[in-house]
Amino acid sequence: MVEEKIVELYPEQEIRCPTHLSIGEEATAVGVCENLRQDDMVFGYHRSHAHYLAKGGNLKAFMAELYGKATGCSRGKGGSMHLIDISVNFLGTTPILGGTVPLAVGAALSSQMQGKDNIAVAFFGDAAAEEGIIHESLNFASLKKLPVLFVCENNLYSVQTPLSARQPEREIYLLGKAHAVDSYLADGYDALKVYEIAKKAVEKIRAGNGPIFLELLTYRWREHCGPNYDFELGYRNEVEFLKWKEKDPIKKLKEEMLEANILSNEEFEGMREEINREIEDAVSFAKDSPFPEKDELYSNVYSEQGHEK
Amino acid sequence: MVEEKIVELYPEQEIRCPTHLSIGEEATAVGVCENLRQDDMVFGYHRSHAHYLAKGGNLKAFMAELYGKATGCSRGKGGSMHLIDISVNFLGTTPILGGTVPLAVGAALSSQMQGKDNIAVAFFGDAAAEEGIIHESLNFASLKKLPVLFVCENNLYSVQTPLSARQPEREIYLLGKAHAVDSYLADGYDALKVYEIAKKAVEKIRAGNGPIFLELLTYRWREHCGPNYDFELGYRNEVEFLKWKEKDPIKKLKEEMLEANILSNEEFEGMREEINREIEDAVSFAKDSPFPEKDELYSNVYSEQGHEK
Amino acid sequence: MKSNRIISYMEAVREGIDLCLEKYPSVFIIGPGVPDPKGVFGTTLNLVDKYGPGRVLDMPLSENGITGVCIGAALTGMRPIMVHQRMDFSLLAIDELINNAAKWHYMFGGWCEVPLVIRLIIGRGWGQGAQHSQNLQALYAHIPGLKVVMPTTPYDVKGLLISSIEDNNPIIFIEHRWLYNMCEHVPEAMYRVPIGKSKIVREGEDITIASTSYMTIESIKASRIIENLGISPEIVDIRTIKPLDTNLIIKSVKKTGRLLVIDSGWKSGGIAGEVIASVVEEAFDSFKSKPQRITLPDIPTPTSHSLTRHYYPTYVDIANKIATMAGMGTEKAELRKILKSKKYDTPSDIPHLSFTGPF
Amino acid sequence: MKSNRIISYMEAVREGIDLCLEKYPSVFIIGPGVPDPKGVFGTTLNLVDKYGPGRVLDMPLSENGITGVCIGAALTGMRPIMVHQRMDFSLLAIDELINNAAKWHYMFGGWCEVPLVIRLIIGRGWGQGAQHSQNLQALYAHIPGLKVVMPTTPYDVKGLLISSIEDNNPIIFIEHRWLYNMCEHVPEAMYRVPIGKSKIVREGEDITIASTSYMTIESIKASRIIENLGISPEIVDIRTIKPLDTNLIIKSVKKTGRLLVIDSGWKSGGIAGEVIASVVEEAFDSFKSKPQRITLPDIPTPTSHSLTRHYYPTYVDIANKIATMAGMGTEKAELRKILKSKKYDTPSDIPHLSFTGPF
Ligand SMILES: Cc1ncc(C[n+]2csc(CCOP(=O)(O)OP(=O)(O)O)c2C)c(N)n1
Ligand SMILES: Cc1ncc(C[n+]2csc(CCOP(=O)(O)OP(=O)(O)O)c2C)c(N)n1
Ligand SMILES: [Mg+2]
Ligand SMILES: [Mg+2]
Repeated sequence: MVEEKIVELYPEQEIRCPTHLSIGEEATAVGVCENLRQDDMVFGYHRSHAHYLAKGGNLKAFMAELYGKATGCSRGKGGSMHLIDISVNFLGTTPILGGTVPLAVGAALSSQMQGKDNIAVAFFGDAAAEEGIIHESLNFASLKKLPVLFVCENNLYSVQTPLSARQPEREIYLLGKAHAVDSYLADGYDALKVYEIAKKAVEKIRAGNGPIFLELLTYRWREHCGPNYDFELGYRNEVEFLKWKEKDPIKKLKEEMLEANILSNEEFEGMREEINREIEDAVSFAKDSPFPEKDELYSNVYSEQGHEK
Repeated sequence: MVEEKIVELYPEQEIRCPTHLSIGEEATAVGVCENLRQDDMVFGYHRSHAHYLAKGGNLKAFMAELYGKATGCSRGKGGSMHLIDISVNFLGTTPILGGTVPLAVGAALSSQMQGKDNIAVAFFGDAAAEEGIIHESLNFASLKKLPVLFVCENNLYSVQTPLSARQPEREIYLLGKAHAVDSYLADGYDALKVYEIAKKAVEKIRAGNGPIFLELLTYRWREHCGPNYDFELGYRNEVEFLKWKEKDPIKKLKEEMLEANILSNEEFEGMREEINREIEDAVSFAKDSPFPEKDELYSNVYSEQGHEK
Repeated sequence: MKSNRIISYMEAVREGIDLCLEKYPSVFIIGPGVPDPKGVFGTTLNLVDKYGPGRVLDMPLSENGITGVCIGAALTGMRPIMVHQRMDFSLLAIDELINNAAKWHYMFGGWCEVPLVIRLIIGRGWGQGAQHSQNLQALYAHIPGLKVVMPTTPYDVKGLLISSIEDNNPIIFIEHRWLYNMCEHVPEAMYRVPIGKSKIVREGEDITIASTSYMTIESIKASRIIENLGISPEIVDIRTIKPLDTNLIIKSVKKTGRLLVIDSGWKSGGIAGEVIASVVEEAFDSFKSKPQRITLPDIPTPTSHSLTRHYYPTYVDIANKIATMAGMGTEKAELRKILKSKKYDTPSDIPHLSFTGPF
Repeated sequence: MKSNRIISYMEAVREGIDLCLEKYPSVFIIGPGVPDPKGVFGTTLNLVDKYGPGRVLDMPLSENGITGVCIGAALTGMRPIMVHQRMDFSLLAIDELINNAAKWHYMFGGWCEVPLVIRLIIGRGWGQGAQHSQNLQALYAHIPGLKVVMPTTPYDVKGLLISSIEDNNPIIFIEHRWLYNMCEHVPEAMYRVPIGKSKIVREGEDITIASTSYMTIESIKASRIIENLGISPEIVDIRTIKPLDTNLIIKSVKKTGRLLVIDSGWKSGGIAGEVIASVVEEAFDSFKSKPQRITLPDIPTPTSHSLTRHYYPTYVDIANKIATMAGMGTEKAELRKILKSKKYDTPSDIPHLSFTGPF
């Protein structure tokens, strides 16, 4: 819903940064992050709005960041591709493929060295799995039995290039296995299934059994970057999309909850309204916030702090 | 024998470059290269004297290169770690771990694009297998079904660091499998066995079935770099060495050949003498050759050639 | 039959590739999205239909590995062109570029050659941020064995691209995204612009401006303003930054006595400083005033357009600097007036109002 | 209780690490061979016995990945030191260093910090060749967000290393292998040498020499010869090349009127050019003669010692250049005589005859 709002607002040309929407891919973010504690540490990639929000990232600061405002979560220096909320240990997203994966491994190393039981999670896409750094990360995490969960969100495409033009025929999760990492393939389109498999994974990792690799199958509805559909490009067809849309993870979850009487239609509508209000508030906050001043350009190149001696 | 000579000569301080000896690891080089045609293309790494010679590289030019002479295979600009003999399609060795592996894949791509049936071979060590670039190379070779043979010479160590400090417990050849590459583990200490498995691999690849990955177990006798033994360092012990030494691949091959009456003791001694003569010739050639002139420093930074238009 | 066909920078790049694919069976092009329906901002559009997927290749996201593959292919008879949609991504491949491509010819005593073109596109605008807009030309220009070209005009980009593809050395070929929509007359035939030669794009008397890539456009804009005040700048488009050709710049400085170097990258350790050092070493006595440079400040790119406005220097900054260097006194007030009205005439995150991306 | 203990550069590095491991539980050191019996040319020797394999770590050969691991650890409370036995290997990790480490603090608006020290050892000698002897400092010094230090003396290396470990920014810490056996008095206690400050190592009147790392040693040797001829050079050891501190150099040039910059790296786009540009921009009017530089030629390193002899400039070249710049006429003949006898007094591929490696 947050992102549907972005779709609506983007043409106003006030969100002036590359924006990769997760619409269609919500279940992986929610299913995994629902299992995490606040002190668990998450790193994302270019398509990480959903991860930020699912980990409990501040919505207002998020929206303000998209608008390039001083009140944004990265103070306007990051934009949609550089989200952070350290209060909930959402530790950052970047658009260099694979670039944050070893950082999550490093966070897990910190946890191990500091004798804590928090874990780290790295989200990344199917194309990122082609970067050598993923293997280097898996090898090290496996060697040191680090508390880190690798989550590969396989949406079948890298921009407009299908998986078949980039990888041989075999499942991606086998890459994890090759590094002696427990690895699983799951339907990433079903929030409950993701929740279940992630729950087991998180428990196992937290208990000190080393890393786990999850490949979650999912699908992106909109264009690679931006608010529109892109079927006219011809690299994928609308039939494919409609098949996935039918299985809409949110609709499915809603229906399941209604059926199981966990949620009534009224409650659902109430929730929807409340969320809508929150979104409207966040948009107003973002729009009303000031832009960073010129001075801000020069700050934060270096940290002035040092370790107390 | 060539390298034993280097052991003898190195203390003279006339071979003034880092020199990584293959003594103990000869069977992999010979077993693989015996299956190759002259137009098959080989890339090596820092420990590639054996590969160069096994592929038919010129011995005199090799020795002269170690001595930094103008008559060296790289005209004195390369040294022990940069060997080349394009007349036999031995296309180069370098000491950046993993660095030449994608080059072999690229050579295989050329072969495929040019509609030829020659194949490419990449030799590399167990530590190189930890570099992400190996995976990137495997993925691409597998995707395009390229005629390339990956040969990982697993000698259990990277400098003084054992495998167990660098990789989780699992076989290295499984990395190939994860990329849907036919992958095998074999005793790299038995020249005949290597020959057999490499023969099958080369045939399969040449027939257009895509890449193959071989992990060959072997053992380095001398120190990582230089002519000495290094048991006093304590990272490995002499008992381990002696166990491997007992299985000496050359001795073994000799005995097998004697037993099978393929070779008589006299023939063997004759060969040894002839080889010794060749080595002495090569050393004399190297020692007598001139050093490159100062002008040579400035040539070859750029190629002056261009494609004919 | 002289044609006056006008095409864009983007189309000129595409045409250069097209002609080489047609002429040389050994040429192929590879990069993420090369055969896709957007065709790398249009520069590879539909080439796959003409030459097939065997010569117009997509690739896995494995920058270092595929660079190595291209080097291996180049060593064995092919002439690959590789393209990165952002220069930033080439950092993942810098090991193969610097350790292997740049050195192979030298370290094997000249036995082999690496005819390889790496197209790098500099991103700018619309909040690309710190990792999608870097101007890293100085890194490559430091490396012996590489040649680095930065064509500014449609005519040059086609001619230099063809020269690069025909060259037997690894070439870092840098295109600035904000040049893509620029149009001018470009001949349809195959022609070459020599690598290693800078070009005078405006003759003048009072000050030498040496600039790279898109900053040459800003320099030309600045000179149009500044000439109203009776100052006549000479503009040298550097074009090849490795090996750096300082001949024209030195000749020009001997005439004008003043040098302003403008580069699209960071200040410290950047191209502009190298140009200044090289010229000062040679022509120290020709200077009437100290040489100056305009570059990005030593700061990662911020994302908010309210900050990029102050981050990227424009023709306004250039005009101001020229006025100061030419020692203008009272006229400066007048310049201020002209400039003031222009400073924020377009947003800082798009090249002009009609430009709608993609970035 | 003033101690006059003399130790080597190598031992000073080791002591700096040791003291920091002892004082800060958050510090750890990682690199190929760190806990092995050779201990990275002695600089990490036996530390594993004292602090255990949990804080003194070997690693897989995965430079980019482990750099990312260190960044992640640094973001979450640790202070990693990572070491590469050759600077060349850091090219495999430059993506994480430039795209992430250098920018993280800025691009997230200051929320996080990356206290990370990357030790890079420059190889030289004994036929290291093109891929094992690169002086790549200019690449790192171009990047905003990184700090780059190049300590020359045992005293400085210890003090700068401690400052670097205590700094909350990513530091590229560059050690030249030929400095390792140099000895001087180094206090046993923990002390700091500030990052970002150059140092005058020899006062003089006639010419300013600004040099980096090992080239400062060659400069000192040259000045000992040249002072016999009545020329008095002032030598500034630059020490920090990013952010570059030009204050002392400018002050010195205002006194001497002459500047010779000497760096261990390549010429084009190197540190020496940047220093010249920065000083000329500020102190143009102080120059009596044109500033000059001595660097490596723009050529990959050859392997044969018969070629490295001509590749690496030495104190002989420096002395010659000083004599020329100081405008010596007839005395030059005398200098030639002194120098001639020295030119090839040691092989070009070892720092001195007693040095037996490892390289
Ligand atoms: C190192 C690198 N190379 C190329 C790109 C260009 N790029 C941006 S997003 C993208 C697609 C990535 O696909 P995937 O990892 O599957 O994530 P998705 O966009 O499908 O969620 C590419 C290729 C990049 N950002 N970083
Ligand atoms: C990228 C890179 N990192 C580190 C090194 C340093 N180094 C040189 S040889 C070597 C050991 C390599 O071990 P392996 O690949 O198993 O080959 P071996 O020496 O055992 O034959 C190392 C780490 C290097 N040459 N290149
Ligand atoms: Mg995808
Ligand atoms: Mg090994």
